[in-house]
Amino acid sequence: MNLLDLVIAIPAIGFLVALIIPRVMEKITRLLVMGFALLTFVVSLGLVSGFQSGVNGLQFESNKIWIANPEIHYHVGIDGLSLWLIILSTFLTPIAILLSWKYVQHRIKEFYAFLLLLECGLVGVFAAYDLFLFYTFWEVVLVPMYFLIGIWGHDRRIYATVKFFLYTMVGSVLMLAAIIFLYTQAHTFDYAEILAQLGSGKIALDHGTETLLFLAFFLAFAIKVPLFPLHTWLPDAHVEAPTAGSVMLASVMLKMGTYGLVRFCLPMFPIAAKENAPWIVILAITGIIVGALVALVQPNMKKLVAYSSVSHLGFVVLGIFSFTQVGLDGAVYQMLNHGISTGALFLLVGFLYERQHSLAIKDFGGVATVAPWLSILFLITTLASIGLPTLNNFVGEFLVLQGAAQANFSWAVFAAFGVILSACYMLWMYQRVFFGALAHSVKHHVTDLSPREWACAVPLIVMMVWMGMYSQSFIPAISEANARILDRTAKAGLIKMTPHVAVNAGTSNFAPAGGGNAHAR
Amino acid sequence: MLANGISSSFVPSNLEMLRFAPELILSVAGTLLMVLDPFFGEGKKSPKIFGHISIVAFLLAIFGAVEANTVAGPAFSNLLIVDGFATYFRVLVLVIGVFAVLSSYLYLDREAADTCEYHALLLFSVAGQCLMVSSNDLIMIFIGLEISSIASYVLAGYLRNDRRNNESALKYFLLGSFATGFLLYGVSIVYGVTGTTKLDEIRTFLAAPGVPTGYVALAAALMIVGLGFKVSGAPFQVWAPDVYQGAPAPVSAFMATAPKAAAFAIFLRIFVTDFDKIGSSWEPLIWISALLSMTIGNFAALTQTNIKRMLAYSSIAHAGYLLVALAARSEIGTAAAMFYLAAYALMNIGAFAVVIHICGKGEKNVLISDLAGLGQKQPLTAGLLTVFVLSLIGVPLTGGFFGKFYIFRSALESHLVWLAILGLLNSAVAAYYYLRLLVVMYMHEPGEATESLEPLSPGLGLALALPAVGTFVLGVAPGAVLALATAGAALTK
Amino acid sequence: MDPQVLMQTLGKGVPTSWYLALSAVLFTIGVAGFILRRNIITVFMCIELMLNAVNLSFIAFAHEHRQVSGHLFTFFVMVVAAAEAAVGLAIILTVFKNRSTLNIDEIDSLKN
Amino acid sequence: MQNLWLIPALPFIGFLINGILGRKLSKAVVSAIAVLSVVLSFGLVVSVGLSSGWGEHPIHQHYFTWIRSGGVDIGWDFMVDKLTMIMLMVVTGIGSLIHIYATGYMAHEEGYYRFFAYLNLFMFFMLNLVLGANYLLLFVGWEGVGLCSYLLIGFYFVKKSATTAGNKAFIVNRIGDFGFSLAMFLIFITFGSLDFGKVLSAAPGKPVEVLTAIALLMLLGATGKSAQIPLYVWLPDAMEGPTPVSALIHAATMVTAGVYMCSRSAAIFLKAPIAMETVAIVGLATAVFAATIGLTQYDIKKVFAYSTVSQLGYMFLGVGVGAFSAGIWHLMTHAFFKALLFMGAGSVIHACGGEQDMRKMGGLKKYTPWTCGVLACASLAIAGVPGTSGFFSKDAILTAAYGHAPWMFWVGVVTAGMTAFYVWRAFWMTFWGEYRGGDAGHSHDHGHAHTHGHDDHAHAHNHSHDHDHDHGHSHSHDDHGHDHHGTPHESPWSMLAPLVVLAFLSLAGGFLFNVPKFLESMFPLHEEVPNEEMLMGVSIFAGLIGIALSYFMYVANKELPGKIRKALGGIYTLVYNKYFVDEFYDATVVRPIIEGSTEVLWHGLDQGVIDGAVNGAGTGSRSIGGVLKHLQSGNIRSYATWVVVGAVILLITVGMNGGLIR
Amino acid sequence: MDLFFFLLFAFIAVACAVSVVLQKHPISCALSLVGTMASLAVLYLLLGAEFIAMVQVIVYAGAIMVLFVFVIMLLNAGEESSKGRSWIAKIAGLPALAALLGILGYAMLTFYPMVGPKASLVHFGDFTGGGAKEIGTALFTEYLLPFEVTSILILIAILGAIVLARKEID
Repeated sequence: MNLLDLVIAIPAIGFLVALIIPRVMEKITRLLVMGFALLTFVVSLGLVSGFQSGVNGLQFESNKIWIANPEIHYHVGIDGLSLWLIILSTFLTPIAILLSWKYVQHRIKEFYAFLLLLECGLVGVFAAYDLFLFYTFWEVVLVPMYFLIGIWGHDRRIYATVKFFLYTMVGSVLMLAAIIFLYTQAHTFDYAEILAQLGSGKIALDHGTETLLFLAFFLAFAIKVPLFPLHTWLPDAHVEAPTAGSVMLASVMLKMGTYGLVRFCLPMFPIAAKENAPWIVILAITGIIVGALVALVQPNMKKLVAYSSVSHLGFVVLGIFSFTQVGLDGAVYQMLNHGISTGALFLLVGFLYERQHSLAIKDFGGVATVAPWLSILFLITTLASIGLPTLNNFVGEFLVLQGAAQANFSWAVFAAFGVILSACYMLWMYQRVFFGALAHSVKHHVTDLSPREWACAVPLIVMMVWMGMYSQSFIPAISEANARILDRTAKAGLIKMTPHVAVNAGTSNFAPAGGGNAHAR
Repeated sequence: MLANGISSSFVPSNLEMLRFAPELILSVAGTLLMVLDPFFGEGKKSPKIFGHISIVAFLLAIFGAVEANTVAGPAFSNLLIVDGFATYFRVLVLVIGVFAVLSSYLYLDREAADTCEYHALLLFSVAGQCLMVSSNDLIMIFIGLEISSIASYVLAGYLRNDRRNNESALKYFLLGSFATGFLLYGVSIVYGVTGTTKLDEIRTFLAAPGVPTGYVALAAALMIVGLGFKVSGAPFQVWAPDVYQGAPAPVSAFMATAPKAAAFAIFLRIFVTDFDKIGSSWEPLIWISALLSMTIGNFAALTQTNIKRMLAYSSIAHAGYLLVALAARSEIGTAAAMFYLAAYALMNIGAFAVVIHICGKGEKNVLISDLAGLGQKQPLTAGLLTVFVLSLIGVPLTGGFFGKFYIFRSALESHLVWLAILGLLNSAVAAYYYLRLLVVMYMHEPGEATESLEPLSPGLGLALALPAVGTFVLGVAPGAVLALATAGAALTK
Repeated sequence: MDPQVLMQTLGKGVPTSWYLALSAVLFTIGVAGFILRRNIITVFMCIELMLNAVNLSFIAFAHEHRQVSGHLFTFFVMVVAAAEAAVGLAIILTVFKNRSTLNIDEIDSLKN
Repeated sequence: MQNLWLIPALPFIGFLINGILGRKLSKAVVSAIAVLSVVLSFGLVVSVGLSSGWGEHPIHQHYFTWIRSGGVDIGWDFMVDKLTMIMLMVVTGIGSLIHIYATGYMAHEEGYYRFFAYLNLFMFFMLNLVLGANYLLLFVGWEGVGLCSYLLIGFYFVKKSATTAGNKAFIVNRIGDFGFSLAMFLIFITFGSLDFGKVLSAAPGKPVEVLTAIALLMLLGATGKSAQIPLYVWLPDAMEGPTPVSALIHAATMVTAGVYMCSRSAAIFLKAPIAMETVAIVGLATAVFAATIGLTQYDIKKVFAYSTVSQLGYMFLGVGVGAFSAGIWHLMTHAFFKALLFMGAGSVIHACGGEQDMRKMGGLKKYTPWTCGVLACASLAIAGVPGTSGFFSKDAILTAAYGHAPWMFWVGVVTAGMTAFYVWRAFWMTFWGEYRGGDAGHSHDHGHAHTHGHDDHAHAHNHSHDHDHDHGHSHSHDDHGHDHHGTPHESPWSMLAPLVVLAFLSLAGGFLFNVPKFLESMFPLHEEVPNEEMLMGVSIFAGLIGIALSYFMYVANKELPGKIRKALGGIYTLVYNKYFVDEFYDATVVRPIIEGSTEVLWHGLDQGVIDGAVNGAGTGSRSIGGVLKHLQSGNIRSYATWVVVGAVILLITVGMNGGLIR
Repeated sequence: MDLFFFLLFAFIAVACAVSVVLQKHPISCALSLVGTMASLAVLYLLLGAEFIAMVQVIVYAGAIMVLFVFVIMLLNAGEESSKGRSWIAKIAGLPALAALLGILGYAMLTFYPMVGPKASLVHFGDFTGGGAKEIGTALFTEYLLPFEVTSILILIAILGAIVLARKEID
C-alpha cells in the first residue's frame, strides 16, 4: 500500500467511521472527521515531496486486480496532471469541514461522512488509471454531492440537486457506453494499455467511431465542466448548496470535467479532438463571454460567482483545445487557480450568509465598515478572481490566452473580453456589498472574522499569492505531463507542434485576426 | 436415455434423486406444512413456525442445489439437467424464497393472515421455478412454469377479502393463462417441426441442414409472447403494474423477482442455445422489445405516486435491460443477464421490504410521499433503501451498476451500439424517479406515515440488510457471482 | 394446387395440415373470445378453448411423428388445465364475492 | 552590486506593516514607516544612479523564474537604463514628496494607515512597472497601479460616487489592458520572448504589419492607463480620491505609464509609421479635447484633471511624432508642475475646509500666501512661460511636431494657449478677488453643499447614472477639514515643504534636467527644424495670451465670462458637460450590456432557451409518461388485445425474418 | 371416410367454438365448449389417440366443464352485462385477430405438404401408438418426472382453491 492508496483509503475509512459513530457524539464526530481530513492532507503532501520530475509514466503506481473477469484493475497512479488536483482536493476538504463547523447543525455525522466520501471519490477520479475504476469514482462523487445539496441546501435545493444529478447522469451514461465500447475493442480497461493499443493501431477506430467516442466522453466532461450551453445546472446547484458543498463543487468537482478532457479526450482521440476543436472553442469563448455577462446582472452573490465559474472554465476549455503546450499548461494551472480562488469566494460568501442569512446583493452594503478584515480578504480573492497579476489566476489566464493566441489569434481576442468583464462583475458586486453606506441590518448582524474563519480563509489566500508569484512550484510537473499528452496528439499526424513557438516562426505567416498562424491548421 | 448410465427404468437412481433434490425438499416441506397446519394453526392466528420451517427448507434446498451441482448431469430420462446454469438460477430463486419468507412475517402478522398456506404456496412456487430452470424439456418447463404461476396466482390474491388482491389475482391469472396458451402453441409447433421437446435434441435437430426455419421462427415468436409476458417485457408488460400494485407487498416482491428470474432462465436457455440458429429472425424483435420495455417502464414510472406501482414499472424497465442482454445472443450476454438478475432480485426485494415496512395494515401507506422524512426517523432503514435505490439507478459499487455495465458490455460486444446507448440514456431517465424516493426520504419533513412508524422488525431487518450487503458485494466484489454466471452461461450450449 | 390431385389425395386420408389449420382456427376463436367477451367465466372458457386447440395440434403432430410423446403432452396440458380451472374458478369466486360482478370491464380499479 | 529589488521591496514592506498592523499603530508611526520606506527607496535609486552612471551602464538582474511553460519563459527580472532611471527618479522623488505632503493632508482622516498602506503598495507596483525587464513585469506593475488607483479613488468607500469612480477607473483601464495583453501575445508569437532586450533588438527585422498591430494594441493599452481618447473618461472621475492620490497617481506617475511604455517600445513604434501617426493624432486630439473641457470647469481638481489629460495628450503627441525624449521630458516636468498644482489645490481645498468649487473661493492669496506662491510657479510652468520647466519640454514637443507636420504644431499651440488660459483662470478665481465661501457655511453634509453654489448649468443635466443619486459632481470629495474654522487658513509645513520643493523644480526643472540630451543614446535628437526661434515665439505668445486673457476675464472684467457663456449657449453646455461623453458611453455601451445581459442572455437565453429546453425535456418526459401510463387502462380485455397485437407483430416480423412468409 | 368425419367434426368444433364466443349466456357457452371438446375427442380418435380421446371426454368435457357449470350456477351468472368497453379491443382487436388467423392458418396449412409423394396424410388406423398401454409405459418410464410433478400441481390447485374459496373460520 503506497502513499496514494493511503490518500484514497483514509477518507474512505473516515467515511465509515463517521457513519458508525453514535449520533449524539457530535463534537467527537467533528474532531474525528477533521482528523481524518487533515491526516489525508498530510499524507498527500508526501505525494508532492516524493514526486519525481522527468519520470515518464505514473508515479506512486498501484495496480491490483479488482475483478477478474472482465479484468478490472484497481490501477491508480499520478503524474503531474493529477498530482496537484489531488492536493487541491485534500487541501480543500479540511477547509470545507472547518467552515461547516457552525453552519451545519443537524444531521452532522451524515454531513461529514459525505464530505469524506466526496474527498475519497475526488482523489480517486484524479488517480484512477483504469477506465472502469475512473467511472466508478466519477459516479461515486455524485452521490455525496447529491445529498449535500439536497439535505443541507437552501430553499430550492431539491430542484437543484435533482437537476445536478440528472444532468451529470446523462453525460456519464454516454461516457460509460464509450468506455464499454473501448473495452470491447481493447479487451482491457487499463488506460495505459488502451492508449498503447490506440497508438500502435491495434485498435483501429474508423473516423466516425472515433468522433462518436470522443463526443461521448466529451459530453460527459463538458457537462461537468460545465461548458456553455450545458451549464444551467451549475448556478442552481451552487446557489442551493451549503457553503462547503459550493466550495467542493466549484473548486474540485468541476475540475473533474476539465481533467477528463485533458486526461482522456485528448490522448485517446487526438484526431477527433483536433477536428472538433473549432466549435468547442467557440462554445468555450461563448461561455466566457455569456457567463461573464450573465454574472454581471445577477442579484445573488452565489449565482454571480457560479456564472463567473462558467466564464472561468471557458478559459480552461479554451486552453485545452488550443493544442499548445502553453495553452494546456495554462488550462491545467487555471484549474487549480479556479479551485483556490472560487473556492475562497464561495467560502467568504458563505461567511456573509452565515451573518446575514441572505445571499442577495441588495441586502448588503457597507460591510467594509463593520468587517474590515473580511472585506480585505474578500477583496484579495476578488482580485485573484479577476486575474490581477501576482495573484494566481493571472498566470493561468495569461498562459491560456497566450496558447489560444498561438493557435488562433482571434480566439485570444474574443476570450480576452472575458477578462474585462470579470473585472466588471466582480468589482461591481464588491462595491455593492462592501462599500457604500452601512445598511441597517448589516450593522446589526455582520461582524468581522472569527478565528475559525481566519483559519479557513488564510490558507487559501496564501495559496493565491504563492501560486501567483511562484508558479514554478507547480507548473513544471504539469508541463511534463502535458508535453506527453501533446506529444500523442502531435503524433496523431494532424498537429504540428513546436513547443518553442514562433521563435523561428518567421515573417510571413502572420495574420492578425482570425487567419491564424502556423499552429492553426 | 442411456447417458451417464442412467436407465429409463421405473425406479429413479439415487443420483437422479440428488439432482432433483431442491424440488424434492421444497415439495416435501410444502406438504409437511400442510400436515402441520392443524397442530400449529389453531389458537394463534399467524404462527411464525411455518415461516421458520420454510426458511429451513429453502436453506436445505440451497444446500441440495449446490450438492446436486457437484454431480451435474441429466436426470429422469434427460428431462432434467443439472448444470451450472440451472444451479445458478436454482440458488437464486431459493435465496429469493428466503427473503420472501423473511419479508412476509410482519406482513402476515399485520394482516392476521394464515401463514401455513402462504408459506406452502411459496415453497411450491419456488419448487416450480427450480424445476423450470433445471428442465431440459419444453413440457417440463411448461409444467414447472404452471406450478410456479398457479401458486403465484393464488398468492397474488392471498388476502381474499381485499379487493385489490382479488383484482390482481384475476388479472394475473387470466392474462397469465392467456399468454401461456401462446407459449404452449409455440411448444407444439416446435414439437411438430422437430418431433421432440427435449432441448438438446431440438438443438441437434436444428443444427442439421435443411430445417424449415420459418416454422421454428414462428414457434419462437409464439414462445416470445409467452415468455415475454412472464418477464413483463413490452408489449406484454401490461399486466405487471396492476398485478404488482394489487398483490400483497411481499408477494409483489416475490413475483417481481423469482418468477421473472426463472422465466428469464428459460428464455435464455431456449433462445440463446436452441433458437440461436434463427437468431437473426428474432433478435430485432427482442431489440425492439428491450427498447420498448425500458422506455415504457421508465417513462411511465416518472409520474407514479404509488411506490409499488412505480417499482412495477421499474421492473418492466429492468426487464428491458435484461432483454438487451438476450438480444446480444452471446455467452457474455447470458452471463450478464444472469448476474443482473441476481443484482436485480436483491435490490428489488430490498426496496419492496421497505414498502412492507412502511405500508401499515391494509397497505394504506404505499405512496411515495409516505416515505417522507424516513431519513430522519429511521436512518438505518432509509440508508438501506438508499443502497437499493442507488443500485436501481446504477451507481457504481452497487450490484445494479455492475449488472448494467455487464449487460451493456455484452450488447456492445454484439455490436448493438444504439441499443446500448438508448438503454443507457434510459437509465438516466430512470434516475429521475428513483431520486424522488431519496428526495422524499431525506429532504422532506417526516409525515404521518413515518411519524407513527414502528421500529424495523427482525425478519424485515434481515430482508433489508442481507440484500443490501449482497448488493454491495455484487458491486464491489462481483468476481465470485460473475464467475458462477460465466460458468453457467458456458454450459448452456 | 391442382384440385384433382387434391381430391385423389383426399381419398387416401385427410392432410395433417388441415388438422393443424383447424387448431389454428380454434386457437384464434379462443383468442377472439378472450378479447371480445365480458363475462369472466366465458373468458376463462375461451382460454380452455385455446388449450384445446393446442392439444389438437399436439395430437396431430404426434400422429405425424408417430410418437406417443405428443399424447403425453396433451395429457399434461389437461392436468394443468384442470388445475388452472380449480384455481381460476376460485379466484373468480373471490372476485364475485367482493364485487358482485362478473363483468371483466368492471374489474379495472388498478390502472395507470 | 546594487540590489534593485530593494527599491520596490521597501515600499512593499511599508505596505505590509501598515496594512496588517497599521490599525494598531499610531499615526506617527504609520507615517514614519510610509514616508521612510519611500524616501529610502529614493535614496536607493540615487545610489543606483550614482553607481550606474545614471543608467549609462545598464543593470539587468534576474531573481527567479516566474512563469515557464512551453516557450514562455518569464523571469522576475529588473533592469535599469537611462529611461528607467528617469522614471525611477520621478516616481520615487515625487512619490517621497507626496508621501510627506500626505502626512499632513490626511492627518485627520479615518483609515490613515489604510491610505498609506495603499500608497506604499502603489509605489511598489509603480516601481515594478518601471523596473521590469519584460513586458509581463511591466504589465504586473501596470495592473498593480491600476489596482491601487482603484483602491485610492474609492478610499472614501462609504460614498457611492467614490467607489463608482474607482470601478470606472479599473474597468476602463481593463479595456486598455485588453489591448496591452493582446499586444503581448502578439509580441510573444512574433518574437518568442517578452524580454525587452530580445524583443526590441529583434524588432527592426519583423514585418511592418505585425509591428503595426502590436503598436496599435499597445496604444490601446496606453490610452487606458494614460487617459487618452477614447478611454480618458475615468480620470476626471478619479478626482474622487484624496488629493495626494490625484497628485501622485493621477498626475505625476501612473498616468504617464502609457508614455513610458510607448517610449520603451520605441523600437517597435518606429518601425510602424501608421501606429506612430495614430499615436500622434490620438495625443493631439486628446490634448485639444480635454483642454476645451478644462476651460469650463469650476471644480478645481476637475480643471487640473482635464489639464492632465490634455498634457498627457501632449506627451503622446511627442511620442507620436518620434520625439520620445521630448515626451519623456514633458512627462518629467509635468510630474513636477502637475503634482504641484494638485497638491496646491489640495492645500487650497484644505484651506477652504473641503470646498472644491472655485466659485466659492477667491481672494485666498491673503489667507494662504505660500500656497498662492507655489501655485503661481506651477501655473507659469504649465503655461510654458519661458524659463520654466514646462516651457522647455512643451517647446521640444511642439518643435518636433512641426517637423513632423506643421498643422500639428498649430493645433498644439492653440491647445497651449487654452491650457494657459484655464490654469490661470483657476488661479485667478482662487486667489484673486474676494473670498466667496460662507464663513461658517459648509459643513460636510454633502446634501447641503449640493444645494447651493451651482449655477444653472451645473445640473442642467444629470451627470452619470450613479452620481445623480447622491452627490453632485463637483464639490467636496475629501472628507476633509475636521479642524475647519470659519476662515481659510494656510496648510501646515508638512504640506508646504514639498510644495516649495516642487515649485523650485517646476521653475528650474528645465534647466536642471535636459532629458533629450540625457537620453540621446537611446533616442537620437531630432534634426534641427527651420525657424525654431519663430516657433518658440509663437508658442510663448500663445501661453502669454492665455494668461492675459484669463486675467482680463476673471480679474479685470468679471462679467465677461457670463456673457460669453450666454453667447455660446449650446456649445457651452456641450463643453461644460464634457461633450456628454460619459452619457454617450452609458447609452451605447453600459446600458445595452446591462440590459442585454439581463433580458436577452440571462432571462432569454439562459433561463428561457437552455433551461427551458432542460426543463422542457423533463416535462416532456413526464408527459410521455402520462400518455404511456394511460395505456395501462386497467381493462383486462385491453391488455389482452395488446398481447395479441404484440403477438401478431411478432409473428409477422419473425415470420418474415425467418423465411416463413416471403 | 376420414375426410367426412374430419369435416363433420371440424365443422362442429368450429361452430361450437364460435358459439362459445357469440353466446350471451355463460351456460350456453359452457355447453358449446363441451360440444367443441367432444368433437375434438373424435378427431383425436381419428388421429390415433385413443387414450387421450377418452380422457378428453371424461376429464375435460366431463369433470372440468362440470366445474365450470357448477360455478356458473353457484354465482347465478346471467347474461353478461355490456357495461364498460375496451377502446383498444374494439379498434385493434378485429384486425389483429384477422391477422393472427391469417398467419397461423397460413403457417399451419403449409406445415406439411398436402399432395405429392411427401404428402402427410391422416388415415384412421395409421398410428396406433396412442393406447392406454403405450401411454402408461411412457408415463412411468420416460415421463415419470412430469407425471409425479403434476401431483404437486394438483396439490397446489387444491390448496389454492381452499385458500381462496373457503369460508372465514371466524
